[in-house]
Amino acid sequence: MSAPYVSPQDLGTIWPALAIAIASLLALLADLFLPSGSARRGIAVAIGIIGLLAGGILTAQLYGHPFIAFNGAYSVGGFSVVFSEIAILGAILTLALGLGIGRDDQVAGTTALLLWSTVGAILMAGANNLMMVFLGLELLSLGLYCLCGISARRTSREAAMKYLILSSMASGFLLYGMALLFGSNGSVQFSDLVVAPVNAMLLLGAGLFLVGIAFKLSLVPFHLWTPDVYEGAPLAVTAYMSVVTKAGTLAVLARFAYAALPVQAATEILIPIWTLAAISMIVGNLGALAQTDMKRLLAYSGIAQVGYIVAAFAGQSALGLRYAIFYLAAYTFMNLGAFAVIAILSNSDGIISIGQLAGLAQRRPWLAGALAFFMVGLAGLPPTAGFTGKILILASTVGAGYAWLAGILILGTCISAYVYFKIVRIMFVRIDEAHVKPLAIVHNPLPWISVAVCAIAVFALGILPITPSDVLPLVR
Amino acid sequence: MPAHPLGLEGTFPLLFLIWLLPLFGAVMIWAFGPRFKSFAGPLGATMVGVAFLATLAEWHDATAISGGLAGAHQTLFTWLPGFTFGLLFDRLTLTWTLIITGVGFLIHVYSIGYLAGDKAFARFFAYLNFFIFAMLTLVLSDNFVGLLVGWGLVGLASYFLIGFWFYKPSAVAAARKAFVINVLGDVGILFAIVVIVAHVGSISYGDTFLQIPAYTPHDLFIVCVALFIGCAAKSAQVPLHTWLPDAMEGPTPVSALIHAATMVTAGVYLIARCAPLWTASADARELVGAIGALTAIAGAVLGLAQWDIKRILAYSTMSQIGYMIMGVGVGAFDSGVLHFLTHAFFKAQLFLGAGIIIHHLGDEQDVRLMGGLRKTLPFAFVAMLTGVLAICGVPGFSGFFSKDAILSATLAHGHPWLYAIGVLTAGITAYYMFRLLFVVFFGTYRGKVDPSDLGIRHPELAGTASASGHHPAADDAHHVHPPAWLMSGPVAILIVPTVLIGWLAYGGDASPWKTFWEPVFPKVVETSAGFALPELAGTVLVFGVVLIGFALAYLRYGTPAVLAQSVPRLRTETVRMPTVLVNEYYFDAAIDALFVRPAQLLGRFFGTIVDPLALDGVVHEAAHTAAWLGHLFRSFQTGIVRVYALSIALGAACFAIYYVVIGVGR
Amino acid sequence: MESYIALSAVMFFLGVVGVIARRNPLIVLMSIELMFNAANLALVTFSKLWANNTGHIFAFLVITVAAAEAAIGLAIVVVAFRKQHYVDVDEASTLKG
Amino acid sequence: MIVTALVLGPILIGLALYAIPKSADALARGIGIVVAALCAIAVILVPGAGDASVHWLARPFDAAFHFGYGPFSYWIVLLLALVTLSALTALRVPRSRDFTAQMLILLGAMDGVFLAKDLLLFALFWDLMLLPVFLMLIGWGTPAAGHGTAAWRYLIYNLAGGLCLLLATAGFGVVHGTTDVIGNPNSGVAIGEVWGGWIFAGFAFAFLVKTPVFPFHTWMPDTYAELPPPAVAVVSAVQSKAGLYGFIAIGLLFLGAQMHDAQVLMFVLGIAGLLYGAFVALTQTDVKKIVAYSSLSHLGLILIAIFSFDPTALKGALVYIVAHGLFSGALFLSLGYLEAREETRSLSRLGGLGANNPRLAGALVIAALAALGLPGLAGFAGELLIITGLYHAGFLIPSILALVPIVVAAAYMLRLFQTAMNGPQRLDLPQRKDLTWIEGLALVPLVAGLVLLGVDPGPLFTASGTETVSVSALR
Repeated sequence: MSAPYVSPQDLGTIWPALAIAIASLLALLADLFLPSGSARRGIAVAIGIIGLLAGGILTAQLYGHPFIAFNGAYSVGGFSVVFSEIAILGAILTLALGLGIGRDDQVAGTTALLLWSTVGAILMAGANNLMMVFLGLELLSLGLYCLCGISARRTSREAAMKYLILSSMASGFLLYGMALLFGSNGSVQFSDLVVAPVNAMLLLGAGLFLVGIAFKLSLVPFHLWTPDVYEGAPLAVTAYMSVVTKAGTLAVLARFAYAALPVQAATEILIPIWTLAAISMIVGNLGALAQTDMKRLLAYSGIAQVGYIVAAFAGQSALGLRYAIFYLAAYTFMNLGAFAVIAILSNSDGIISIGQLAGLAQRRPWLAGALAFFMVGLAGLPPTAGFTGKILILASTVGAGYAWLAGILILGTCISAYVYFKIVRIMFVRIDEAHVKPLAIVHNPLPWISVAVCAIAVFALGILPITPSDVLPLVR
Repeated sequence: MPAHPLGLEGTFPLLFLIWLLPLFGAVMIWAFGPRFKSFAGPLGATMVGVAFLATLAEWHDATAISGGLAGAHQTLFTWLPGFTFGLLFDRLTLTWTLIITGVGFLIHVYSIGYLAGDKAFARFFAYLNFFIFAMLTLVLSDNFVGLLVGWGLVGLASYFLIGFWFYKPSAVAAARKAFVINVLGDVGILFAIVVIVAHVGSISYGDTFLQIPAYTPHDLFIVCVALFIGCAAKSAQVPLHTWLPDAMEGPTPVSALIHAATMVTAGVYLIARCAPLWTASADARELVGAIGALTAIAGAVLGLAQWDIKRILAYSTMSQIGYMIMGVGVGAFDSGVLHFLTHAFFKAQLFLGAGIIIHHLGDEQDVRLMGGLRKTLPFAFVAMLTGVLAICGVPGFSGFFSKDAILSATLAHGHPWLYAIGVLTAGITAYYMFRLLFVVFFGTYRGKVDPSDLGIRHPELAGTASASGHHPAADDAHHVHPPAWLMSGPVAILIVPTVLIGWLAYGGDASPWKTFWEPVFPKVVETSAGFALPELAGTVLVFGVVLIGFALAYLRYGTPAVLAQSVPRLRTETVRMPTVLVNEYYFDAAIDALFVRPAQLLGRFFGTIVDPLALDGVVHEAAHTAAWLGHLFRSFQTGIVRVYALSIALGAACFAIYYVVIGVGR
Repeated sequence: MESYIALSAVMFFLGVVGVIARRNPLIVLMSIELMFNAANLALVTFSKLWANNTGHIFAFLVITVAAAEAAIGLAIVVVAFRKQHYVDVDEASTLKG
Repeated sequence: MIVTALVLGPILIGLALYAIPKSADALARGIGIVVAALCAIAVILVPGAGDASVHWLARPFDAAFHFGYGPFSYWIVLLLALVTLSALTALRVPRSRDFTAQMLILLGAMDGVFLAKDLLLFALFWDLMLLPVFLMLIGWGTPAAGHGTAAWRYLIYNLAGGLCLLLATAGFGVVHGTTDVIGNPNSGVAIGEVWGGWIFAGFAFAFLVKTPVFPFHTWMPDTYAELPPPAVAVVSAVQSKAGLYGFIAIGLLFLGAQMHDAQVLMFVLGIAGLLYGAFVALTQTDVKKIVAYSSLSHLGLILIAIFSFDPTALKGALVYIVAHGLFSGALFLSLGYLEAREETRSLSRLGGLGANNPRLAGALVIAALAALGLPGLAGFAGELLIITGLYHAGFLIPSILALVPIVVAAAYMLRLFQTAMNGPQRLDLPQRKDLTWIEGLALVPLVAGLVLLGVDPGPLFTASGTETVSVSALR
């Protein structure tokens, strides 16, 4: 039993989270004293981005200094750092591509919520016991409930409500699973769980816990909420959910799979997750075939992409984890890049159907090229990070002895090609100018910058796949 | 052991001259001909003429023999070990080269007159020179692959020249037919090469013939048959002969040079060249001799039934080549080659004579519409007459010696049946050649008679001028008047060898001809004892049969009474003509039904049913299934929260069950 | 002891059924609360079983979070159904496919 | 260095072309021609260019950006440069800037495929090849075909192949530890039985689809028909060789055992395609589809040549690979001239063009003759060596069956040529002027290559590692 008090070192570990939280408060405060108008939007977004950057820098300093704080509740080091960085990156890009969320007078609040959710994701990445996981998860979700409903559309409210009900229900499963896990060995620490005796209660608890995780990752069959919520929520929120939620939850899943399961039972406990991943690859891509709304289509494709990432965990190989992180980063850039293009092309709600993209290459060759590039990346073709990430995942999966998973991954990718190239095709097929639908083009530099950043990153990661070396989740 | 045809190694610049001059001419004419039309003809003729002189100059090297090596040999380059290429110039090559360049030269000169004013005058000479080059490649090569290259190129040249007037659909069809059948022959030779390389590891004649013991008799037979497929296609042997009559669509000089004198005798050259193989394989001799005889008589009989003057000559060519093949087939190589030599002259002369007539009549080729031309075209009459006498084998004329040599040889090699067929064929030949002569030159001119009175129902089938319809070339030809000697000169020159060349073979085994070939061709030792007929007896017998044929022809076409009422007689004959002969034994129909149509049906079946439905169909179905599944999953998205909740609960239930089960399992 | 676990299990099950079966969003939210409280009950029970107070602490945490969640939930429901006279979660089914 | 430039140069320049104004078509086309010419010159002048290698991956297996001339690839790369040069010179395509850019990217990608010494790099460029062709199909395909079907067929078929290749590569890397192996016989350790079968299956599927080999060919006729002539010339001439090259450079070296196991199957497929393609070509009416199906037939011959493991046949395969590249390129370009003049591809609407377009007829007939294996041209040399090798290796029946298509080819090629060029003139066709000298000049490299290699293919065997392959084939 370690010291009951909180040491300064402990505090040092949560500075990143604190920084971001403070930034959110500042955003709110600043908003009070500002006259209405676009200035409020600018200031709020600026504060948010600065705070996130600060958080990112602080997090980066923790890299390579593994430390477990708060009596084993919260750990920092390579693993959590990487996931936190991805979450922060996602948040920054989200703010940039959407220029904040909602009306000018809403932006400060939404920014604050966004930052708090990010804090939740960071806590999840570092969480080392069940309580912290629950705390982080709820912190992440609560913000998102509100953000989903921020827009004035009815669909937005509906999305918020669906998300609220279903997500809370999933949290209920998660929580009950946690309770059972606690009951099975009397501790909420992952480290104690590793050595716990395997009994029915533990297994059942793990199962319900995984149900909650699978819901957040929107793995089939817990995916049904995803398309509706993505379509209903404002564009930026959708983008955020598609990346940050997944990042945080994947961190928890990774920690759970690698560092929290009794060794003798780990494999059979995790088999259902690999199975769900396989099913998700197929169902997600098949579902995307039938979609016409961009956000909905990306929602389905996200279901499949998460399937790929989870597949990399198969066999809990160290390499697999690194490649999962790599692919997660690649996916972040490709997905947010695509969302950024949509954000430029559409209003803040980002309701845009594939048909509206027809002939885009004729009027906006660079935008069309960028979107096509991201689509190619999502389809896993060179020269993109998607290609490299896929070969790495395939290698680790095959190496871990899960060749069948690799095979299904290939099959899913084949199907997905149709989805993504449908968009490429509709943009590049020649149509006479008469039929070209006019699209509102956002001229603020920030979204354009984020598109460029994403494109460059996707290409660079594709050529030089740098995978963080020190990522193994700490057990004790 | 005769000298095998891998000549004395050395460098022979003249060979390159002989070989490449015509190619150079062809390229020059092709490049610049269209601009300066007039120089195309002379240039082409000059090239070939120079090549002829060069050939004479090389005579010595060709006939040189020392240490079992005959002729001159020069290595060029190597693809792979065993695939070495070179030029070989021995007595056999010499003979052919002389004919190719000599007769070729005369026909070039003749063509200048014949084609004068044609739109594509230059193109014609480019083709003609290219043909000479290809034919020389064929005979000069020292290996089978080089031979095959020449073999294919002459086929190409013949394709171009048959289809020279490519606006005539009939010419186009004939050209395609000729080419495809010849490709079939090429494939035969290709296969022979494959087998040879597998056994000998080399493509050169020398290695091949030296290692004949390396073959089992069976393989040797395979090789000979494969080679003979090539010969049959090129030399119009049954059943691959059908292209030759159609090939008469080409300009007459072409028929004279390619489809009478040189190219169609390439088969004879190949067998003579491969004498060691045939010497070693008795089965091959049986087969080839028999097919040669069959071709001889089949062609002769079809010659009876033709009305197109060029088709008559074409079938006589086929029949005469049958003689040659029979000769070389049974192993009398020198006799076969002799008949090639004599035939080259008299048949070229016959064609050129016919050419004069056709040219004069404005491309009329139907003998029924001729007649009485003896007065208007006396020179042509003389030319044709000598040619006919020669081909019929009237003693003293060249054909007599060569045909006699072949016939006695067949008997000597123990093939009485072939002998009988040969003699019979000689009679038929006499009959239809004199028929031609009488119908064309005697009686009165029938050009003004309405074709239907002559029973010509389908002019387009009878190869009459009306068939080729409006004929620009002919029109031009009538406007310009080339000097007469351009056409008559070559014919006049040809008369000399037509009459005399045969005397080379006078004097039995002591004749210059025999002594010339004695060291080259291996002696065939027959298992079955041959018969030896006293020379005089054989001569008398053959000549007797020829006389009978002549007499019949005279009675039917020659008597003044007949000539007086030629029109009705020709009409009845036309109408009464047996359909089997009119349709030329239905060979075309058979080939069409057996090969062409099935191939097209197969193609259509694959292309319209298998490809789109069976193969592509699978993929289509997969795609459709995927789309259908997509919509299926879509339909699960009812949008109702409680349904989603239900699915979550059910999924959780499955999870719980799984874990409880494995939990209990522990 | 077992009886408490059994009770919490029953509560949890009722909560799930409630979410699935009831159409009134308020009752749905209450069912979710029921699930949370089932978990709380289990936590407290196990805490007693293992004689440490981790479970209690966890339970307090859950209660706090649940409160926040309930607040947000009610707000959203109000916003979502302000327009209608009566409230029914099945109404909210425009997003589908 | 030069090899790297061959790969990256065209791609970068191609991308850079998008920076110049849309209207500068002539400039773009000029740049494209110059780049292709430079590639050809570089290949010819520096035949012995050394490898260039940069480390890429250490985990999960070693991989490197490693370019260099491997077995056979030197000649294929030269062929590629020449065909691209001819194609860009020969025909002008609407929106030249974009088209030239795509062509250059395609050029670089294919250079990458044939120059990659690393399996992973090979797979990368293999998949990269898809993009420009797909874009050309949807950008320049005839709208009548809905821009779609051809493009989709091409994409789905080839992507399926490409992904199988990817999976197999991953497996190979995991099992073998490194993918930096191509053209390096010392590293030619045979892959074990357990994995070998699956890995080979993955490779083989990709190669068979790309070549294509019966029955995976149904994407080809449409693709060839829809692509603009310059593109289809390059695709049919070179891209179709990628699969065969893969069998030679990868299969023979590392999966010898599996190759031998697959011999019977491959012979069946090859011979099936050999006959199937020939007979279908006999009855097609779309001139480009005739050539497409004839390619199916020719490529089947090369496939069985490779799988006969006979040195002579392999040499023949090399000759025929180059020859087919040359004559199919020339054929499609000639047909491109035809299409550009008469605005139709249907034989039933063509005829009698030879009278007014003798030079066009000449170009077409030379290409057709090479395609039907006229003795004296390169195609014949290849066929001769292949069939010799087959018979020598003891495959009597295949060597006889391989003779059939030669005759059929004569029939359908003459049908193509004569129907279009011979016969009475069709007055319903637009009477356009004959080939310009530049159009004729564009074909010179191809025709010259056909004649030279037909007279003496020896040079092909002296250079560029065919010996390695023959040796490993015998192993």
